[in-house]
Amino acid sequence: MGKLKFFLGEALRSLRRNYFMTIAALVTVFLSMAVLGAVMVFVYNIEAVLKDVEQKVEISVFLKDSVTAEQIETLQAEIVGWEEVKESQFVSKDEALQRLKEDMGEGADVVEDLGRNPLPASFEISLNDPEEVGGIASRLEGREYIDEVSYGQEIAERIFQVTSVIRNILVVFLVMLGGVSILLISNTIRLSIYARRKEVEIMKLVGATNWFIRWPFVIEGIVVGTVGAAAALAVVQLGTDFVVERIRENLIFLSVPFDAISLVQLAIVLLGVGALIGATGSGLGLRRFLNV
Amino acid sequence: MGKLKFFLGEALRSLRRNYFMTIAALVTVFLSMAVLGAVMVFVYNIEAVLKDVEQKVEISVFLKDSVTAEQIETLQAEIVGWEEVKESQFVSKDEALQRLKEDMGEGADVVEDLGRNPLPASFEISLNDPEEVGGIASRLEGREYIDEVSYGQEIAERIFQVTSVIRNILVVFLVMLGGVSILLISNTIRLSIYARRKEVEIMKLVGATNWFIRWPFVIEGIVVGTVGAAAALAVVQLGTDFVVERIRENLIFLSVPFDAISLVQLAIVLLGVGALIGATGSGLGLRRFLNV
Amino acid sequence: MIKFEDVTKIYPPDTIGLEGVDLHIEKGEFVFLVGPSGSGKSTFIRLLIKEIDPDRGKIAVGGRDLGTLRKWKVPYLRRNIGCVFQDFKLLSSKTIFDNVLYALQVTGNGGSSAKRKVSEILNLVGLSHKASNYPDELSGGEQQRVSIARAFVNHPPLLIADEPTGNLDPETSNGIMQLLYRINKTGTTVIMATHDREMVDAMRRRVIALDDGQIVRDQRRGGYGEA
Amino acid sequence: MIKFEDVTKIYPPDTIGLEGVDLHIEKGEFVFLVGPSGSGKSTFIRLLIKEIDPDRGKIAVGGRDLGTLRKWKVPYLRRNIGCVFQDFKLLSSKTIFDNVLYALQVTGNGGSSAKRKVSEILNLVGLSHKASNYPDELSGGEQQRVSIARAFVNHPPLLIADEPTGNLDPETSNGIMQLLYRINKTGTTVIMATHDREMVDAMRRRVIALDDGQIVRDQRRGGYGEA
Ligand SMILES: Nc1ncnc2c1ncn2[C@@H]1O[C@H](COP(=O)(O)OP(=O)(O)OP(=O)(O)O)[C@@H](O)[C@H]1O
Ligand SMILES: Nc1ncnc2c1ncn2[C@@H]1O[C@H](COP(=O)(O)OP(=O)(O)OP(=O)(O)O)[C@@H](O)[C@H]1O
Ligand SMILES: [Mg+2]
Ligand SMILES: [Mg+2]
Repeated sequence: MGKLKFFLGEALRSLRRNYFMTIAALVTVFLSMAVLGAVMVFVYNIEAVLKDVEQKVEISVFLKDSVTAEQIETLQAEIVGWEEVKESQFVSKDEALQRLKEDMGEGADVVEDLGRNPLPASFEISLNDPEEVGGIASRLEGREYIDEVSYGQEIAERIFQVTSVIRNILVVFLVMLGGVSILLISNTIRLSIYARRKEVEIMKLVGATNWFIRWPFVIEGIVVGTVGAAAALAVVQLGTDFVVERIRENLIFLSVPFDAISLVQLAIVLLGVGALIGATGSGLGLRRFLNV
Repeated sequence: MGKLKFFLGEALRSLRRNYFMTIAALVTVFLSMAVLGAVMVFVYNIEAVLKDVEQKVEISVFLKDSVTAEQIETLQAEIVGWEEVKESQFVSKDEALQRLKEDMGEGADVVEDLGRNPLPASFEISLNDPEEVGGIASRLEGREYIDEVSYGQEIAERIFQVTSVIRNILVVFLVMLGGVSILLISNTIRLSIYARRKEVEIMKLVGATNWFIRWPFVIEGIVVGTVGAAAALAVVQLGTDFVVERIRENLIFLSVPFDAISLVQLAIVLLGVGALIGATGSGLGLRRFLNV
Repeated sequence: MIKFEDVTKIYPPDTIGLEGVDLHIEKGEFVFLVGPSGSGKSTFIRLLIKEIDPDRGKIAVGGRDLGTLRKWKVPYLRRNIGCVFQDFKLLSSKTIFDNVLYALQVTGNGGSSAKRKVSEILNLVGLSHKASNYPDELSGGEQQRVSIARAFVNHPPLLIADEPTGNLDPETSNGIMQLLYRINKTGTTVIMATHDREMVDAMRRRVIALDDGQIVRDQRRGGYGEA
Repeated sequence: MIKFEDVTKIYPPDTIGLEGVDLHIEKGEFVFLVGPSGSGKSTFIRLLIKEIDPDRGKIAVGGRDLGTLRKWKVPYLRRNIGCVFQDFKLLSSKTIFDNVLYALQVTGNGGSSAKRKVSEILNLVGLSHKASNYPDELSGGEQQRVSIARAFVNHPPLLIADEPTGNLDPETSNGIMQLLYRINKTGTTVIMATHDREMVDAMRRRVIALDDGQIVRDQRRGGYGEA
């Protein structure tokens, strides 16, 4: 424990004495982490939006006019019983007509002129995992009192295509950005160690073991990594709040769940990555100067 | 000119001799610029998509059934004459009915049952700057053979709200990222100068003027900035091509103009910024060590 | 204590550091290493602390063959050798006190007894009043004395000094020599590279003269310039 | 040539560098600066090249008052002063040749005549064969001679040397002294801080002795240790 205290003291003393390099390293950690954090928040929210869009893919089950109230009830019960199904809503013939009128707006009087109601009753089924839409649809198809099962196959496939491409691009971008952050930070740390390589050499020459030299550097790295990441976290959090506030004000009709990523998750990732890169960057960056 | 050659030689010699720091600086420039470039491409393409979406805002001018073919022609000529107008298309009563049937899909037989055609003929006007839609609409309103002018005011406003918020967020993000890149790069350069502060001190002590010391550093900065940015440019270009290729394959129906930002534009920005930060970062970073 | 067998060190591409050096130094000896500038004195010392390795030949220190010494054992070798470096090699980010203390801390000994030792040795070299200064706030001679203090503080069985009085006035030099003399009397082996003719002539100890990397004289009770 | 009027330099917080120094050195003089370690010799030299500024008093070099000298003119002052630094101050990223050449290049003179001058001076200090080596590949004495060569190459009217023979063997030291002597004969003012008693006693030149930042002796034809 005396050793830990010594290493800690060494690390803090060095951070203070080499404040120029400390600040440079902090700035790099802070900036990289802030960008990474901001993009993480962005990606998570987009992901939530994509999920939301996918939820719009529903199955419409059109019923024959001959169906009885009892049959409707049995079918509803069966559908709701399937675990893939999130919700199933019955739309009567009247409701269908009402909706059509609303949808048409300008052309509504066309419908007014009709004597009878040509629209069928239907179930509208939303799923927990929208991608299973095809399977569920085929399970329903061909039953006797069902006229037609439709889930806008083409539209649905397009949506899934689009969301999966966006998702892939974003994930790749996020991973790359993570890699970039790590490289930038360890790069700066290596540079700050490089500037002190003579000191490391001297330490070796007066009989210090590699780990005796390394520990203070590792602690320094952890301190810089964590402090920089914490600052980044604070800025990202404030920035997100500010942006979300403004989006909510301006785009009240949007239903984006802006708490897609929690402060805790973000904190764990940023602080963890910061401390880890700091520690390993310092530890590994030293290696080539320890060969004396 | 002998001087320029000397400064250039000094810069290159120093880059070679201090290769560790050269590589560190190159890596930073490359990574920052690659991220900045990638985001620029992304933002420009999103901007193109937004423009595309905004173009969807059109004015519909519904005509009274009493209008004559001659009046239609005069009005068409007048509208097309306005410089704000990009295109104006006439939709006859029959065409309108046809479209309605297509739009309704399932409910099309409702329309079949009609004896007469209740839909009006109309002009559909698209504008060069969709935001002027309100002005143009009011210019047309109230003319004798015009029944109603509509541009889906609510929808249009929402679209403009959404696009403007997205635009603001992206622009702010891009500007911030530019700032971050500049800070990261000049940070690394400062660190690499810091590691050489003793050398700078010695140069001053043997009679070198500030600019005599500074020029090689500035040239070094320009070289590192330009080379790093060029590498980033190449990677961004290759990456964009790859991604665009995949998007085109997977999402053939999307009409995104993926050449929203040209290689030349991107090159000018990245190389220019790279060289500039390199030069100024080196020039300014030296300042505090020249006071000997 | 120290054994060199046909040791040759060539700095790439072809600069001779040492060439075919055979040597035996017994425990408790006091040896002057002399020779013109660039004759290989510092190279000899750097080989002893395994800062560099020879291209040929065998070096043994305290019975350990440096050629087969495992890497992780090198620090333990160095703790048993106090070394005054020609260019001082002080840690610029530590105070004078901490620089000297560091030589004790590396051995896992940094407590209050260690601090007392540091204070004593700083007092001995006349730098108590500079204890909390940093190396770049010291004069050349003061830095040199810090390097000396750091090499002594550990009471190592072998003490090597590379021109330890080059930046010191004759009086202070004499003080340092007295110190080395007393340390040697307690059984410590002392090797000292020097250009100080007066001092070598006055002490009449073993003198090893190098020239161009080769031993040109090895005299039991020699002077600086004798043949 | 050089005038000090009541010059005091205190290093923060309260270390005396120089204290109340009054001094006059004529053009063409040869002056030894002696004194124990930490007595202020290097401080005196650093004040002369305006590396540091005094807290009190006035310094004039070659008729120019350093206190009122504009910042941008300082390099031009320094080009007229050749300085051998106690810690050599070589550029580690340049070869020996380029280190010496740099002193000419700063004056805008880097052509083939400059290169010839560099070769000559390197020959003079016996380092022609090290021209393309880097400073960290040289022995201590060799580095010191590079610093000497750099100070001489420009034939400055004022030459300052801070313990230029501290790392040199007596023979090489003598060579350097001969060189300084000849340079002085051509009219160059030479100031040399040193601990080399033999040399000072042999030369019998003006000796200024410092102690604790104050001038304790200023003798026309003095020796190292006389009262
Ligand atoms: N790292 C190196 N690379 C190449 N040559 C070197 C290196 N170190 C020393 N030399 C050369 O080896 C020779 C011996 O150097 P060394 O430092 O041992 O001399 P020395 O006897 O200590 O001299 P001095 O009295 O000047 O300190 C010199 O010619 C020197 O230039
Ligand atoms: N940068 C500094 N900060 C604080 N004190 C300093 C600084 N430089 C020198 N000193 C102190 O000023 C005093 C005079 O130092 P100076 O370097 O002039 O001595 P010197 O005569 O050159 O000694 P030496 O012969 O050892 O080189 C010393 O006590 C030294 O510790
Ligand atoms: Mg040596
Ligand atoms: Mg001095």
